[in-house]
Amino acid sequence: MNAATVIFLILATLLVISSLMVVFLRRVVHCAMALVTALLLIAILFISLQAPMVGVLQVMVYAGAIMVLFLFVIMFLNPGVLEQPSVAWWGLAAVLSVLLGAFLVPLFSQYEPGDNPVTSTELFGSPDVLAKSLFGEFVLPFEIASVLLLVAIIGAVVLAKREHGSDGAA
Amino acid sequence: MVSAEFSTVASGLLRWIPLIPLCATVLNLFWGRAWGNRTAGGLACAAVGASFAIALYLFWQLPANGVLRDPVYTWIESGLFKVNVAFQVDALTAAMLLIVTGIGFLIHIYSLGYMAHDEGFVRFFIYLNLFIFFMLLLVMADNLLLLFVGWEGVGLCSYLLIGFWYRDINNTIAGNKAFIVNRIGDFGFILGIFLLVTGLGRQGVWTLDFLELQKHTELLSPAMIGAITLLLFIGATGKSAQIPLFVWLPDAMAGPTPVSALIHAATMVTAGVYMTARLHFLFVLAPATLSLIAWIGAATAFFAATIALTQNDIKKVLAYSTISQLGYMFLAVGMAAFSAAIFHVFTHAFFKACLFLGSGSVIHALDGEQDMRKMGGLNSRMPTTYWTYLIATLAIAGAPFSAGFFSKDLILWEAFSRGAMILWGIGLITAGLTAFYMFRQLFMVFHGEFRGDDHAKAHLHESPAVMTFPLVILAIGSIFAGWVGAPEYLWGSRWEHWLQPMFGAVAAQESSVSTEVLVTVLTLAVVAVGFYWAYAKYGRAPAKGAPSAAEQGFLYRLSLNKYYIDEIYDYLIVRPFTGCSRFFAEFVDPRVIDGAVNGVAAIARGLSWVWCGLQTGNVQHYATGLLVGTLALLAYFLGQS
Amino acid sequence: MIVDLAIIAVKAFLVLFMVLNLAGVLGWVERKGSALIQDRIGANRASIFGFAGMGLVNTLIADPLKFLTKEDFIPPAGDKLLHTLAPCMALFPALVTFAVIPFGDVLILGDRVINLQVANLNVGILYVFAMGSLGVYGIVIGAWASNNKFSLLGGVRGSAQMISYEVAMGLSVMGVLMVYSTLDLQEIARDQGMLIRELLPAGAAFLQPVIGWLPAWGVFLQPLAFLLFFTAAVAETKRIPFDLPEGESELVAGYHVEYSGGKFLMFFAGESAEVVTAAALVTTLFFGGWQVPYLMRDGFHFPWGSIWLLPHLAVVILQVAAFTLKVLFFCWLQILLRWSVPRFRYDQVMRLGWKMMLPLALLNVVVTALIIVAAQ
Amino acid sequence: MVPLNYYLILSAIVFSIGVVGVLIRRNLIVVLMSIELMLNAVNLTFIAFARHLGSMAGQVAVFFVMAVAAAEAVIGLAIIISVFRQTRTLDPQNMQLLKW
Repeated sequence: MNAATVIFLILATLLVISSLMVVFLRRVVHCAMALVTALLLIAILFISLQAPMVGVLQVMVYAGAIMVLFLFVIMFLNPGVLEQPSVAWWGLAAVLSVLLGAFLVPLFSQYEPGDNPVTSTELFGSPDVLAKSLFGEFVLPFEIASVLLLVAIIGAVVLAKREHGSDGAA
Repeated sequence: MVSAEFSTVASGLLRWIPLIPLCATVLNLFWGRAWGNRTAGGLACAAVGASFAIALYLFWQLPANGVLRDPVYTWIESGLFKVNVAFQVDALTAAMLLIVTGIGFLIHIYSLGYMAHDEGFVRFFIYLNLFIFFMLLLVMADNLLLLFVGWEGVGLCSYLLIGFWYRDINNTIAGNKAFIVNRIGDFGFILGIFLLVTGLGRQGVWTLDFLELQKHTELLSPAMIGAITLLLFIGATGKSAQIPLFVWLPDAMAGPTPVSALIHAATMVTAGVYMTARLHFLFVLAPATLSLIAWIGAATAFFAATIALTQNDIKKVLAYSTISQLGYMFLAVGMAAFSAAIFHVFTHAFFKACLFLGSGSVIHALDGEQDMRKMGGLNSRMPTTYWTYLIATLAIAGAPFSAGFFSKDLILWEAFSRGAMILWGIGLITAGLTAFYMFRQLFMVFHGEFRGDDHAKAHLHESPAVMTFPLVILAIGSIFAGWVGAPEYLWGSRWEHWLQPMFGAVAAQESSVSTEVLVTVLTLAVVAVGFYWAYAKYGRAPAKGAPSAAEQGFLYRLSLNKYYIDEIYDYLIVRPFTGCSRFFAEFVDPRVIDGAVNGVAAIARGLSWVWCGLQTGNVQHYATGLLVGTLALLAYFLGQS
Repeated sequence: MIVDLAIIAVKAFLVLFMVLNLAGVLGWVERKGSALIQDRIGANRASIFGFAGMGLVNTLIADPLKFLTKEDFIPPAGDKLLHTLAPCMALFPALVTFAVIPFGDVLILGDRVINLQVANLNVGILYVFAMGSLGVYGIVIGAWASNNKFSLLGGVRGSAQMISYEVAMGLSVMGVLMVYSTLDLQEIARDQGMLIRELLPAGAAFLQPVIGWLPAWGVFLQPLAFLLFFTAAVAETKRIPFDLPEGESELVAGYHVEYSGGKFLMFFAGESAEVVTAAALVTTLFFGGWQVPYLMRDGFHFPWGSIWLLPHLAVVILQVAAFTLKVLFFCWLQILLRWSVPRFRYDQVMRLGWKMMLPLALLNVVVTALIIVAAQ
Repeated sequence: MVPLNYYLILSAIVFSIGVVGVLIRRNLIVVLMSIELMLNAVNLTFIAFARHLGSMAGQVAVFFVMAVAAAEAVIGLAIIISVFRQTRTLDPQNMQLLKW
C-alpha cells in the first residue's frame, strides 16, 4: 500500500462522508456546502488522475458556478420549513439503493483492469491535448453542446421571468 | 374520316369559350350581391354573348373537315395513361357550340326580364353561367373523361336550378329526383368508361382521347364494344330522359321556366345525343345496341306523346313533348343517322326553347298560373307571345317548310329508307299525336275566352320587350333553321355535306325521289289529321274547356296519370330500397358496427383504469420505477455473465 | 526529494508571508491614503507604551490586537458552524491564488534550478479563476449564516455580482491566452520578455520603427482586455465603486454585519488579500510580471544593440523587485480608485457587467482571433 | 499507482448515495443536488477509465457532462422558482397534478 493509495483512501472516505451528508442533512444550505466539499474532493481526484484541466474546470463550473447558483436560489426562496420524511418510503428507497450498490460494487471489483495501465506521457490531460481532441474529433458534439447551453439560457430567462401582475417569491 | 389537325390562330381562342362564363360565375359569386342585379345580370349575359361571338368566329375559321385543338395542360398522368385538359372543335362541336351559346345567350336576356323581381336573381345567373361553362366543357372536351366532367357538372347545375326556389319542399324533392335518376344513368356511363379504358389498355393503348379512340376501335372485340356502348347508352337514357329513366324530366319543370327552356329542352337533355354522335365510331360497330337504341327511342317518342295528350299543366305538356322529340333523336341515332339526329337537336332547340319561353311569358302574365284550364283567349291580350307560340307550334308539329318539318321528316325518311317499317310507323303516328297535343295546348291557352278569375284577368299584360325579343328571334329561327337541311328534291341539304363527313359515308340509300316525296306527303297527312282532331275537340267549342277526368275513359285516366309510372317505380324500386337502407341505418349501424367500435373502446378504457393507479404524478415514484427497471436489467445481465 | 519539498515549503511560506504582510500594510496605506485624499491627518493614534512614532509598525501590531481582543459575537438564531466557517472561506481562496503567480524567473543554485513560483500548473490561469470563484462562498455563507435580512441581501447581491463579473473577467483574459497561447502563468510572463518586433508579421513590417522597440507586454497587445480585466478584478474585490454587498448606506455592512473580532479581521484581510491578488494578476498578465524591459537571463539586451551583462543573482533580484514594485503600484491604484470614485447603483453594476463589459470582451476575443488568423 | 477498481467502486458508492437522495428527499433543490452528485460519480468513472486506457475521450466526455449538468441545473432551478411562486412549496409530493 503506497502513499498514493493512502491518499486516495483518505479522499474516498471524505467523499463518501460528504455525499452522505448531502443526502441526509436536513438543512438545505448544509447539503449544498457538503456537495461543494464533495465536488472539490472529486476535483482533487481528477487532478490525481492526470486530468488537471478537467479538475480545475470541475472547480470552476461546479463549485464556482452551479453551486453558487444553487445557493443563490436557496437564499432566494429561503424555505424555512424542514421536510418531514415518511419512514416507509425512506425504507423502500434506501433498500433499493443499497441493492443497487450491492449490484454495482461487486461488479466493479471483479472488473479485470486488463493489462497494466498505459504509461501516459507528461502531456496527457494537458490543456492542448484536451483541446486537440475536443476541437478535433469531438468538434460536432462541442457545437451541439454550445447550442444546448444557448437553449438553456433562453429557457431559464423565460421560466424565471416574472409575468405581469403576479408578484412571485422574493 | 377526319384526323387532320389544324392549329391556327383561332385554336388559341378555344379555351376562352368556356372560361369566360366561368369567370363571370366567380365574379358574381363574390361580388354579385355587392354590384346589384343590373350589373350582375349584365355581366352574365355579356359573358355568354362573348362566348357566342368567339364560337361564331371559330365557326367561320373552321376548315372543311378540320379540327381545331387547344391543349391546355396535362390533367392526369399515371403510367401510360394520360389525360389532357384539352379542347377541340370540329363540325359537330361547332354545331353544338352555336346552339349552346346562341340559345343560351337569348335565354339569358329573357331571364333578365323573367327573374327581375326574384330575390335570388344573382344566384340564378351564377347557376346559369356555371351551367353554360359545364355544357361547353361537355361539348368541347377532346377526351371522354373531360366530357364526363362536363356531364356531371350540367347534372349538378340542373339539380341546383330545379330546386332553385328551395323554400317549397316540392321543388327540392323534384331536384333530388332528377339528381338521383341521373346518378343511375351516370353509373352506367362511368362503368362504360372504365370498360373502355381497361379494354383498350389490355391491348396496350391507354387513352380516352376521341381521335386516338377512333384510330384504335378495331382493337376491341365486338362483344366488348357491345357492352361498352350499352353502358354508355344507359348514361344517355339518364341524361336525355329516355325509357326507363325519363321520369325526372316532367318534375324538373318545377324550376324557373328559362331553366326549363335552356337546360331541359334545348341543351342539356341533348347531351346524350351528342355523346352518342361523338362516339359514333363505337356505336356503328355495335348493331345490337343500335337497334336497341332505335326501339327505345321510338317507344319513348310514342309513349311520351300519349301522356302529353291529356296533361293540363302547360309546362308538363311541353316536358313530355320534349321527351318525345328526344325519342325521335334517338330513333335517328339508332338508324345510325347521326347527322339527322344532330339536325333535329338543332331545330328542336329553336322551337322548343321558343315554346318554353312563350309559356314562361304566359305564366309570367298570369303570375304563376300553369293550369291550362284556367287560361284561354290570351291571343288578343299578348299578341307577340301568341304569334311566336303559333309559329313554334307549327314548327314542332312539322308544318311544311318549318324547321321541324325538315328535321323530323328526315328522321322518318331515314327510318323508312332503312326498311325499319315498324319504327317508321310508330314515328308517323307520334307525329300525328304531336300535332294533336300541341294544337290542343295552343287552343286551350290562346283561344276561346278567359277562364281564370277576374283578379288574374285584371292585370293580364304582354311581357316586356326584353322577354319578347328572344321570342321573336327564336320564332324566326324555328322557321328558317331547318332550311339548311332541306332534302335533295328541294334545294338540297348543306347540313349533310357539312356534317356528314364527320360520320363517314352512310350507306347510300337507293330510292327514287318519288318515294321520298310520297313519304313526306304521308307524314303531312297524318299531321293534318292530328291538327283537325285537336281543332274539333278544343278549337271549335273551347267553352266547355277540358272535360274532367271522371267522365273520361280508362285510357284517358291512364294517360292523365302517366301510366302510373312513378307509382310503379315507387313500389318496385324505391320502397324496397328505402326499407333496406332503413334496416341498415336503424339496426346494423347502431347495434353491430357502433357496438363493435364502442365495445373495443370500452374494453381498452376498463383495462387502462387498472394501470392508472400507477401514475401517481409524483416524480419520485417514477424515479423509483426507473431504479427498479435498472436493477432488473442488471440482475439479468449479471445472471447471464 | 526532501530538499524539493523543503524548497516548495520555503517558497510557499515566503509568498504567504509577503501577501499577508502586504495585506496588513495595505490597511495602513489605505488609512494614510484616504487621509491624504480627504486632506486630514489619519492613523496617528496607535501608540505603544506612549511611543506613537513609526505609524506603520504600530498599526501593523495594533490593528490585529484590537480585533483579536474584541468579543466574537455569533447571532443566536444564526448557524454556528457556517458562521464560523464563512470567514475562512473568504480568506482561503485569496491566499491560495498566489500559489501559481510567478514572482521571478528561475533561480539557479549550483546544479539546482528553482522555479520562482510556488506551484507550476500548466493550467495556472484556470486555477486562478477557480479559486476566485470559490471566493463567493465566504460572502454567501456568511450572509446566510448570520440570519439577518441586511446580510442576506448583501449575500444575494454579492453572489450575483461576483458571478456576473467572473464571466466578463474570464472572457477578457481569453484574448491574452490566445496571444501567448498558453495557460501557464510562468510561460505568459516569459513570453512577455520578447519585443513586439519579434511578433510582428511580415505584413506589418512598416510598424517596426514605430512600436517595434516596445516589450511584448499584454497591455500593449491587449489594451481593451486590460481595461476590462482590471475593472472586473476591482469588482471582484467588492470594493468601492463595487461595494454593493457591503453598502454601508443601505445595508449597514452587508454580509458581515454580524461579524466582529477575529472573524471580521479575516474578512478584512481577505479583502486586502484580494486587492493584492488582483494587482498581482494584472501585473502578470498585462505588465510583464517579473519582466524588466530588455533584461534577459544574462543581462540587458537593448534594442539598439548594446549589451550590459549582469550576474545571475542580480538579474533574479531585479526581477523580483520589479514584480513587487508593479504589484505595489496597482495596489495603490486600487486604493486611489476606492477613495475617489462614488458607488454605483445595483442595477448600474449589473448593466455594466452584462451589457457593456461582456459584449466588449466577446468583441475583443473575436477581433484577436481574426488578427491571429490573419497574421498566420 | 491506485488500481482502477478502487475508483470504480468509489463512484458506484457515491452514485448509489445520490440515488437515495433523489428518491427520498422531499425538497426539490436537494433532489437536484443529488442528481449532480450522481453525475459527478459518473464523471469520476470517465476520468478513471481515461487514465487507465490512456485516451482523452473520457475527459472530453466529462467536459460535455459538465455542459449538460450546467444546463440542467439552470433549467431545473428556474422551474423550481416558478413552481415555488405558484405553490409555496418545494415538496414534490405536493406537485401531483400531472396525472391521468
